[in-house]
Amino acid sequence: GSDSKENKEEAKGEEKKTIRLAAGDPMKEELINAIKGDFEKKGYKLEVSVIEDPIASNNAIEEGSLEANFIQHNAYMTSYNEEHKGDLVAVGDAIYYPCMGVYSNKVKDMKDLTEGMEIGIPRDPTNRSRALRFLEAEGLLKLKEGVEEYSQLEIEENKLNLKLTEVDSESIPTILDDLDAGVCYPIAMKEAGFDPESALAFDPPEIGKEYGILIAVSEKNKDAQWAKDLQEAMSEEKANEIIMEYFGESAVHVSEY
Amino acid sequence: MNDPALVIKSVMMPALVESLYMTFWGTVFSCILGFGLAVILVVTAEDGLSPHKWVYRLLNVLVNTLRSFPFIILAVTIIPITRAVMGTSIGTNAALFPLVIVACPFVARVFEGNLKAVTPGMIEAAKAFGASNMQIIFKIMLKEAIPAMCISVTLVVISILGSSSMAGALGAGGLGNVALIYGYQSFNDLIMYGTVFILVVLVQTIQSIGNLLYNKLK
Amino acid sequence: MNDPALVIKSVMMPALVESLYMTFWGTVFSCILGFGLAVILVVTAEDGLSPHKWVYRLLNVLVNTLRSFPFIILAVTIIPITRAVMGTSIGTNAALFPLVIVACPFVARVFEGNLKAVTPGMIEAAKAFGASNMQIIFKIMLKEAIPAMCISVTLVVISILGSSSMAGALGAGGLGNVALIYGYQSFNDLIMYGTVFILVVLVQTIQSIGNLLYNKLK
Amino acid sequence: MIKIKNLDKSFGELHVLKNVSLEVQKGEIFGLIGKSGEGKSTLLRCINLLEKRDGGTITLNGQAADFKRSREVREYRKGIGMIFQHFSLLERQNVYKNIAAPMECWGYSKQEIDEKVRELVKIVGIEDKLYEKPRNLSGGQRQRVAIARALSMDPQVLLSDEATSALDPQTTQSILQLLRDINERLGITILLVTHEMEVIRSICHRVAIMEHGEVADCGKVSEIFLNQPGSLKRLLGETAEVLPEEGVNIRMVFKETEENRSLIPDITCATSVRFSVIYSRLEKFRDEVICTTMLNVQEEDLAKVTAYLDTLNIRWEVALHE
Amino acid sequence: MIKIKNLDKSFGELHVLKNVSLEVQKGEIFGLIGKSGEGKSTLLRCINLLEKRDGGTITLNGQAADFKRSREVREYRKGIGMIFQHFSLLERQNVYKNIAAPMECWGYSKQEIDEKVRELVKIVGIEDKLYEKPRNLSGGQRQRVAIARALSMDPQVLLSDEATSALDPQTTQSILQLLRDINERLGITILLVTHEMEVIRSICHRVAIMEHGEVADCGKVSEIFLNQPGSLKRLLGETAEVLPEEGVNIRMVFKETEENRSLIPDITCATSVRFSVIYSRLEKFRDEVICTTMLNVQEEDLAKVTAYLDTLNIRWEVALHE
Ligand SMILES: Nc1ncnc2c1ncn2[C@@H]1O[C@H](COP(=O)(O)OP(=O)(O)OP(=O)(O)O)[C@@H](O)[C@H]1O
Ligand SMILES: Nc1ncnc2c1ncn2[C@@H]1O[C@H](COP(=O)(O)OP(=O)(O)OP(=O)(O)O)[C@@H](O)[C@H]1O
Ligand SMILES: [Mg+2]
Ligand SMILES: [Mg+2]
Repeated sequence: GSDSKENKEEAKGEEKKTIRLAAGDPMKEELINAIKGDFEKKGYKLEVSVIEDPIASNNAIEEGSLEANFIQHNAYMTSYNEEHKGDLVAVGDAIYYPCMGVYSNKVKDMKDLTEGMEIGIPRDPTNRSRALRFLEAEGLLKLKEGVEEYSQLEIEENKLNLKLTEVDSESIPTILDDLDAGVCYPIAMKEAGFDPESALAFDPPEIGKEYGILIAVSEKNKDAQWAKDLQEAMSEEKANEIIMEYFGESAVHVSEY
Repeated sequence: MNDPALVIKSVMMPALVESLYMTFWGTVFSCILGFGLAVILVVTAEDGLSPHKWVYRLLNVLVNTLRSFPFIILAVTIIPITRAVMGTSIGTNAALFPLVIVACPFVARVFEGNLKAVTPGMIEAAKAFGASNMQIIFKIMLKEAIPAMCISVTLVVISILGSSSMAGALGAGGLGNVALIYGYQSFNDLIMYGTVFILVVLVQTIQSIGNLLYNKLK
Repeated sequence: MNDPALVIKSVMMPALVESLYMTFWGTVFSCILGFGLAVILVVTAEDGLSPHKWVYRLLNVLVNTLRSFPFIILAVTIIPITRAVMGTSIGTNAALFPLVIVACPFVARVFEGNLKAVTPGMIEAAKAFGASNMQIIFKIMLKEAIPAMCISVTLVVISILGSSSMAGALGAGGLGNVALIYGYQSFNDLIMYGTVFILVVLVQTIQSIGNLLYNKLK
Repeated sequence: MIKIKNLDKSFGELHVLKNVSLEVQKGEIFGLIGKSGEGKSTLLRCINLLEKRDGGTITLNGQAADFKRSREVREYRKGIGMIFQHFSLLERQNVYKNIAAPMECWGYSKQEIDEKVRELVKIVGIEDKLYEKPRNLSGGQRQRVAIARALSMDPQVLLSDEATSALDPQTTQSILQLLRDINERLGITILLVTHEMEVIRSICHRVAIMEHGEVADCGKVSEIFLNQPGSLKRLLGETAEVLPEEGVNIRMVFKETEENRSLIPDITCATSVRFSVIYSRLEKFRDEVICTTMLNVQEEDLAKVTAYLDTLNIRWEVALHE
Repeated sequence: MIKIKNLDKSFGELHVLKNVSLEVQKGEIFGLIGKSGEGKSTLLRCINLLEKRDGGTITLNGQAADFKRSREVREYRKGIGMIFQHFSLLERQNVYKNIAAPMECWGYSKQEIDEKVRELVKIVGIEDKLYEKPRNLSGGQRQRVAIARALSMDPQVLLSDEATSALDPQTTQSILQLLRDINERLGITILLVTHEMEVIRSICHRVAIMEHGEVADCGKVSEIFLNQPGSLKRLLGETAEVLPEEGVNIRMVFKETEENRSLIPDITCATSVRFSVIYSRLEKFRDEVICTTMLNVQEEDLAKVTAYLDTLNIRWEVALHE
């Protein structure tokens, strides 16, 4: 982003100078911090906080305690808007598209998964749904059609009678020894000291594209200059580098869909 | 997800069972262990039956340390032990272990308070007729403290029921987990408040039983 | 994230301050409210100073209901109230509100237990010299129960410190949150155990102060 | 002053007070005696409304003790000091605070309280224990704290439940002297429960004997002790008298007068009978002196002695060996 | 049996027991009297090791009470029954359980316990309160539970701290009779603290008077009461005697014998003096009878009377009006 004179004036004038942005977790926080300097050079002051709970985070935007957050993907934001009568919108495209992987300390290949094995999947609804769809794509399950968010209740067929255990997605690496396999984000594996690339499989881009993490703002700020500047800053080279460093090449779906 | 009957049958009912299971056994084990700890704390305290500075300090630190851990961190930290004891680190039984470990210092503290509240005169009387420390604890202090301990156990049961909702992180269902995941995070108010309602009824029942016992025993 | 000095300066220190802030004010407010509730419970109970069946039942149910909610659900449920009271729904101050709401029924219960343990003879003596119910509560029961309440407050402080780690989900920092998010979820053992260590020291200190006060006052 | 009419009180099945009626005059020291468990404490507790009565009326100064508002109950109790049988001290508070508690409740000034407390501890003799907690006091010291507390509000009426039971004779006397003093100086009415006859004798005007939850006898102390009703005998039981087996024992109880002051020598002079004096005592009952004498005479001398007694109008009876 | 030597005990600054030495014989009933707060309870508590002494030795049956192991302490205490001044009952347990508690601790069989409890409640007269909790008992009933509990283990030694202070005269007598019985039948040694002289007189063999944390006087009860040492006088204080202002009051204290049985008529016969008997009592001190007599004679008759008393070898003194 080129900093035009106009931008600066807007930032000083009718637009807020201080932008309060909540990240969903420390990794996202770090990402934001990486571009903070660049963004602030455009005449803003960026206040970053970490709010783990997406609903609380979204509520805060609605009530005006935050200007934006960096925590969710589009599907989630849509259901939030529906359920909480929200008016959140994405400023632009998703910033990055992390993919999920199936990891195991016991088997070396997806084909080695056998009857009755226990697979850990995230318990939070979004990630659980994604994991189920992932397993369907791998041909292990068959899910009901036309559901937005899947839970185990919508499994029509479980070919191997896999036992799907819902746990905190962050704890999967830790308890992987007690599972036959686990579905989780490579970032978790990486931070837990495993090789994120060692997945038996990554979920396909057609699923992944729905789960890009975006910057959400209130509808009225959709076209605000600061929002555009923020989106731009986040999409820059520097951010991308960090993302790649964090996830590893194969653990992120390409950034353009 | 939006079919209430199905949700009740295949989500809430098992969760209720799991909650009851974890709460029951959690209470039983943590009360036993916590009572043991409380007894040792009371006995070895400076003004106790058999003062023992170092044992007291050590236990005190242990109890405080265990109480300092956020539940999930404790649960993760002790996974190797959980695994050794329970065979696995996930599921209801595995969650029971950290639940108990977290609850028992709390139990120890409240029981300690209850036992300390026993009038010294009675303990003296028991000493005077030659009761051993064990007898003083079990036949005198325990019996005298029982009504207060009833209230404490009620407190503990409800606390464990509360923490069991965090055990969901390790694959142990329970109502709290359902309320969080199927209700709150899935934007399903029916499930959320439905589950909370069940929890309210449960807590209410536990409290009523506790009060009833207290009034019987006091 | 792996530079310990940086972590300490920019993550742990602010979190420590926030923890102390939340714990302090959380304790103050929940003790005041909880004490009020406890007093009403004790006074209106069947064998209380001025029995009042319906008030008692109502409060009892209220307390139980509040205790039934998992923290985060309660926090979200009462967001409108939080917003009205604190002006915002996120951050340390906003988290304080549900923290207090969750803690005060707990406080009420333990204080209730403490107050109930006051020997009836003393209350009678006070009645006999014409003390009003308020005086009996504040000059007699409270004074007699204070050592036990010291232990209870210690329990409460540590509980609030504990729950404040859950408040992190609402953007209120605090040590528990740091341990969880920067430690546990980021698989950073240094931060995790470092923070837990600070928590242990904190809890230890709180407990020691509590014990000291107890021994002074008893 | 205090008028109790048809008071009834049961604890479940146990009918403790049955139709008890009593009247205590203003400025009177009234004793209440009876066997253990006959309901004396319960009666006192009913009077200051700590125990709900099942029936009957209690009137203080002509005003019935039936109150609707708690303020009235408090005012009523303010005028009544109570010394509990079990002392009921505030265990966490020191002697000073214990004694000051009623005054603090009634909003006395700091200085008034301080003066009063210091005066009272001196009177009951525990001035060196002012800042001790009750648990560090001896039984008698605890009791004296309770006494001081009950007196702190200068009550019109003092209900005292065995206020001197844990005290040695000398301290008992000084406490009794104190009660007597305030009774005389301030006209305070005292209703006291005791099992020490000494206490009744030395300070009470009237006494009531409770038996099976009823007032068996009631009257002037000297008269009750003179007449020795069955209830009193049953209460006192076999006394430590040494009644000789041989001969006849004659008991005489009479008010001392000029004439009978030298009764015993007079008997000897008049009858020339050789007898032994089992006991003889002059007892002071506040205002009069009663002489109780037991003589042991030979069977054959009995008539002579009693005939002489009759001439003097002295009541006598033959005491049986038990 | 119990031998206390140079016992010392302080609470902080307060030197409560100063070099106390006492010896209680086997089978003896030993009384301990003294003003409130003089350390009587503390002495008892030192004896059964509830209070740590600062110095001195305690020997029971020739064995020093210095134990290393708690088992020994327990065995030692097993042989010592204690009735506490404040009863110290187990408040949550009923009378039955309270009395049974020591036996349960020592592993008696259910049947033994049941028999013993039922026997004891009958003896102390609270059989109708067997299943009541202490808080529903009257003061005297509570005390009797404490007595029954202390006796439940058939101790060799009974330490009794004001065991009858809350009891009416008749119940007191029956409890004292009980203590006397078990003392005679089972040879139990009793050390009892009391402030009721009646109790001392009626059952104690010997008595010690404590003053300022020291044993001021100690001896046979009859002798102490005969000699009336200063400590005793101070303890009893001014008695309720009515000493006439006119004339001279002569006090005589003597052991009753064949010769002096009819002393008073004999004086009259021998001296023809008209005097009045202020009091005269024959008191039974367990084994002997002591006669205390106070006569009021005219100044001019004094010499005659005392001369006669001297011939009989009866000790007399002139009592001063206070
Ligand atoms: N709260 C209660 N519940 C049941 N019974 C009670 C209660 N209080 C007292 N009693 C019973 O009532 C009777 C009278 O008790 P009270 O205390 O009035 O006796 P008392 O005359 O004062 O005896 P004492 O001289 O032993 O103190 C006793 O038999 C006692 O057991
Ligand atoms: N735990 C204690 N701490 C401090 N002082 C104490 C303690 N116990 C007793 N005392 C003091 O020691 C003295 C002796 O107390 P003790 O109870 O032995 O008296 P006592 O002779 O039994 O008197 P009483 O006849 O009134 O029961 C008292 O002055 C009392 O205040
Ligand atoms: Mg009584
Ligand atoms: Mg004593």
